[in-house]
Amino acid sequence: MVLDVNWAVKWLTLSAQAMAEHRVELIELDRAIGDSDHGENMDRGFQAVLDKLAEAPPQTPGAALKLTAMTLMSKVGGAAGPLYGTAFLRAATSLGDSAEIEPEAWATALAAARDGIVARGKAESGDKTMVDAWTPAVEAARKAAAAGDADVLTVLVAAAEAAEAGAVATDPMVARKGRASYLGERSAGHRDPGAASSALILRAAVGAAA
Amino acid sequence: MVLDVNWAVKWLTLSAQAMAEHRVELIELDRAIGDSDHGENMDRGFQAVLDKLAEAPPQTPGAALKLTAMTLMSKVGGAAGPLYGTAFLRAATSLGDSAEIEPEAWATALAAARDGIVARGKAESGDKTMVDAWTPAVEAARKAAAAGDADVLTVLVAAAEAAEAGAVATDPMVARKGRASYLGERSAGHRDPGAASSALILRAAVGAAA
Amino acid sequence: MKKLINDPRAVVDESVEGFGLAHPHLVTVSADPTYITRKDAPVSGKVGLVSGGGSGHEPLHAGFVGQGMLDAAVPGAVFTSPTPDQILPATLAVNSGAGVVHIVKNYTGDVLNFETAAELAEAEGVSVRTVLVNDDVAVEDSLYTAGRRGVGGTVLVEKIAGAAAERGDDLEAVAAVGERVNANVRTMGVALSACTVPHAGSPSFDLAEDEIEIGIGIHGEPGRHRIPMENADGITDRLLEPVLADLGIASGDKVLLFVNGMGGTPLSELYIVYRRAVQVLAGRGATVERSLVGNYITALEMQGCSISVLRLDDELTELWDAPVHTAALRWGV
Amino acid sequence: MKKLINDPRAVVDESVEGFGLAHPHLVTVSADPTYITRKDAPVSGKVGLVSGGGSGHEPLHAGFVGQGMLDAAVPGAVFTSPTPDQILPATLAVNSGAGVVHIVKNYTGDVLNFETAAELAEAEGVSVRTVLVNDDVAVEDSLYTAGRRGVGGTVLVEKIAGAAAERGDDLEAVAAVGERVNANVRTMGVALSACTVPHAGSPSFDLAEDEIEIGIGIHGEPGRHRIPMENADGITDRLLEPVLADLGIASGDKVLLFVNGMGGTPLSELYIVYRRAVQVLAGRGATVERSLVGNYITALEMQGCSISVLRLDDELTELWDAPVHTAALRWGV
Ligand SMILES: Nc1ncnc2c1ncn2[C@@H]1O[C@H](COP(=O)(O)OP(=O)(O)O)[C@@H](O)[C@H]1O
Ligand SMILES: Nc1ncnc2c1ncn2[C@@H]1O[C@H](COP(=O)(O)OP(=O)(O)O)[C@@H](O)[C@H]1O
Ligand SMILES: [Mg+2]
Ligand SMILES: [Mg+2]
Ligand SMILES: [Mg+2]
Ligand SMILES: [Mg+2]
Repeated sequence: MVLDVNWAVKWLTLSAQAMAEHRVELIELDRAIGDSDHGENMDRGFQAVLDKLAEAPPQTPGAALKLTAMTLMSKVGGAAGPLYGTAFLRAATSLGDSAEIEPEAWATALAAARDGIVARGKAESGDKTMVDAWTPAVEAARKAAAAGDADVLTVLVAAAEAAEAGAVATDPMVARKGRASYLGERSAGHRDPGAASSALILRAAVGAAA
Repeated sequence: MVLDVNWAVKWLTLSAQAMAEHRVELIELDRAIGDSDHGENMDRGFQAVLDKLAEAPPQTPGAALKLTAMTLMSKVGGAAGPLYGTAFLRAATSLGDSAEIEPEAWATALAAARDGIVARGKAESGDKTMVDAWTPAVEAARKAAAAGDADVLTVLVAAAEAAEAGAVATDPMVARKGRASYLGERSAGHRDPGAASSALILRAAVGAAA
Repeated sequence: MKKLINDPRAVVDESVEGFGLAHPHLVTVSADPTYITRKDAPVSGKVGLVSGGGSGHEPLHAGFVGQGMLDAAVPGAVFTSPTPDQILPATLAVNSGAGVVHIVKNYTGDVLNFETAAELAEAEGVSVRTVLVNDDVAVEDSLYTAGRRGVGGTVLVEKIAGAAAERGDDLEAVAAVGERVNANVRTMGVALSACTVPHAGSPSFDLAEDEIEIGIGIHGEPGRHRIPMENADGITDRLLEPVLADLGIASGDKVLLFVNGMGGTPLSELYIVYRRAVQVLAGRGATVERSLVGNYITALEMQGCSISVLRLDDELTELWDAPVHTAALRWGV
Repeated sequence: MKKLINDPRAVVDESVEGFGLAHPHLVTVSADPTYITRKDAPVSGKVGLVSGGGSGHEPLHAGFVGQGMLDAAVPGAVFTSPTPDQILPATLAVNSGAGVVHIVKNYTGDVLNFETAAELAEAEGVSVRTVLVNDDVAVEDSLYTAGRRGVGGTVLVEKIAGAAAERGDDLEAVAAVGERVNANVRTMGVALSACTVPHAGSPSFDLAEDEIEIGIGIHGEPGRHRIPMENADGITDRLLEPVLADLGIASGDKVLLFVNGMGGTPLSELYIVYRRAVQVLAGRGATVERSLVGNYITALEMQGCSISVLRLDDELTELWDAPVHTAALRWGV
């Protein structure tokens, strides 16, 4: 398995599928501690990504992610739009125009994405945001990639699993960034919607390679 | 038993009690085919009547009814205010300043009240309004009063019973006057609130004499 | 029932008091009996305009007191027409000698109470003319009922007759303009939910999650019939059709289109209805020359709307455009 | 969910289209990307004012486009901030060369999207200043959160900064006035019921028949805490206290009092709240010099209200009084 443009397109396609399938679930998570739009926004954004991919098929993984970044920025809105937009843009920049992504490069791209989110949103770990899914994912990916014989699927799986665990770990947190922070203590006991959608996207990356 | 001013004051006091007790019921009847205010309006109006009676105790039954008429006109509002106001005013005029009301005079006063309602509201029998309580009451009172040895309680009871039957008889009617008429056929199957309050008032007249 | 009120029986008094406090340069509030007059009433030489009715329809009528519209508003209890002992002093207070026009929505209670007040005013030497508003096409067979109700058209009658009075028309002329507006306006409403009268405490009717009431008035009464929920375009078509038919709107007609919220419907939805209504009118060859969109004659927090169409001519248009300065409607000043 | 809509995903587009049809002399509506500009934009020599945010708060912001207030409004999806590809063209469209002020409610999404748009506009040679509105005292510990939200005060910032721009203030001056309004206004809100986002289909939170949410924002999010239902005076006191404390309102202060409906509360109830708020302010020796009562920044059909107090000085009062001609706020013209 190599992470080439076909993989990238499949990843984005599966991400779009995941957003459509989990649309209501993400809306419900956001309903509890936000404003009920996260699932709707992500679904709208990723459907637009599919349209763009069909219109102008990209030639490299980096180009696919850049196109995704621009589309999410212009179609998602809210907090998630610019944050995911920046994440995909930084990842795209990190990948450059290479045709295939090596395990190390993938871990580096994830880190760039996470750094982009932090740069824009200023959230720290434990603030109950998507950062709490991305940071463990970055760490897990780095660790997996650093293992001598790492194959790329192992790295993808490690990131996805860590993101999922990170999302679950937001449940008891009291939000300090984003809309949930207005709730203070009442935000505890609910999963952060952005962390949940992040985990879905990183899981889709595994599906595309399987 | 004579129908003097004490009776009249007691009648009005019991009427006020009946309006307070049946306030919610009358609101509910009006909620079904009107605008949910009949019980509230009648209760407010008759409480004001009690205040007025206490302020300036009347000397004759006619004076008591006139004071009631003026108070209802200025406190009830809606359709019921002017209609009841006119009814009490016409009854008062019919009674003049006599100190006691004979059976015939009572029947005549009821007829005057009913005619006043019809003059103002232009409703006919069967239009599903308070007229459907008053007209049978007038007829029953006349008939009872015409019987040679009629005592006044019999006349009061006859009127009250006929009004009650008349109110019940509005249930299947399709309204052609008042707010319920806007509902057309949908007004059938509900009792007219004004007929119901009329029956309560005429029943209170019995209670005051008992 | 959850409402921002203190005592259900104090709702009108406290609300009117707050209204007076919020608009001290515009109105004077008289308490006991309750009525609201234009600050500068009586305006010398001008015909006075008085309207009123049950409360719960805010901003109607108090919100329309001021230059170019009403001289006085007389609020009754919630959904209960006011009494002559309120209407009479309001009438006297705004009479400058040029007489007073009563604008009365056609409900038995309003008609009877205003009738008595007019009689009493006449007895005190004030000439009163009454304009009866009955624009609601939802009432069928109106010959055999209390007649058509006064609903959305009331706002338009008050604005346009108000402008006629402000420009100096005499008593008969002001009444005639009011009647002309009434003759040229029709309205039909829909409820998506009921409303709760404060003293009643429970909703005015029960409606399933997938039902709506077509042909409602402004008192939380049920409408003519209940139908399954439809989309905004479908509902708009359903409301507009009888309005246009009854008015006989034809190609080339110029109209004012008034989409009124019943109180609990977001403004954004009213504009969706407005959009469709413009399309339908355009399809008939009629031109929408003026518009009004918002909550102007409401039924407490009811969800739903009404659509009014007023056939315009040059004079009505000019009077509509004339300056108005009230709490709820203001332009040109 | 019952709403006067066609397709939940078409709500904003159709509503904005209807808005444009209803106010053709006032605004131009651009579709795809969606934004609304003042008919005569760009106004030569004038600083442009752009605001925007998620939809569902109508009349905010489109209802405030026009002379003396906003030059452009940029509506996002319901409760979702708009994107840079809407904000940028709106910014360019109203730039006459004097620069553009972005009025941004302090929500992460709004801040980020306007930030990007401002950067892109600067890259195209347009000077942009941003006024961040964060008047919501319900957000405690705001240093450790996304900060205070922009709520009711937004309307006042838009009006007053709009008047400053209209009288010819330069870019820095207009931004400074906007910031001064923001520094002097505080708001707190209550919800009696939740609202239903069209695409979500169920209420934004569940509230028992005897509970209310104190300290809500304008996005149907739950508030800081839930308390048993109280009467209007009690709720007013509860909202006003932190507002006055945070502003440090003292005897002799002159204020503008703004009682805003969240969309589903009858106007009559807002006046009951207003009445109490005036009493409380009077008790502190403050004078209410100006008032605004109505549904101006809403959360769809939510029941409830917010109370804003703005400390006035002569200049702010003068700018508040300056003519304004928009769909939702109009005077002096
Ligand atoms: N400052 C921030 N840093 C990182 N992520 C954030 C930040 N603020 C919000 N988010 C993420 O965005 C998600 C909400 O996205 P969405 O609901 O689409 O936007 P909005 O909050 O504007 O409605 C949150 O669940 C959280 O994960
Ligand atoms: N034209 C009429 N003639 C006789 N009675 C009428 C007429 N119109 C209404 N009513 C009576 O008035 C009652 C309603 O009174 P109420 O609810 O107090 O006034 P409103 O209808 O103005 O809310 C009806 O139930 C009916 O009995
Ligand atoms: Mg959200
Ligand atoms: Mg009634
Ligand atoms: Mg009534
Ligand atoms: Mg949002």
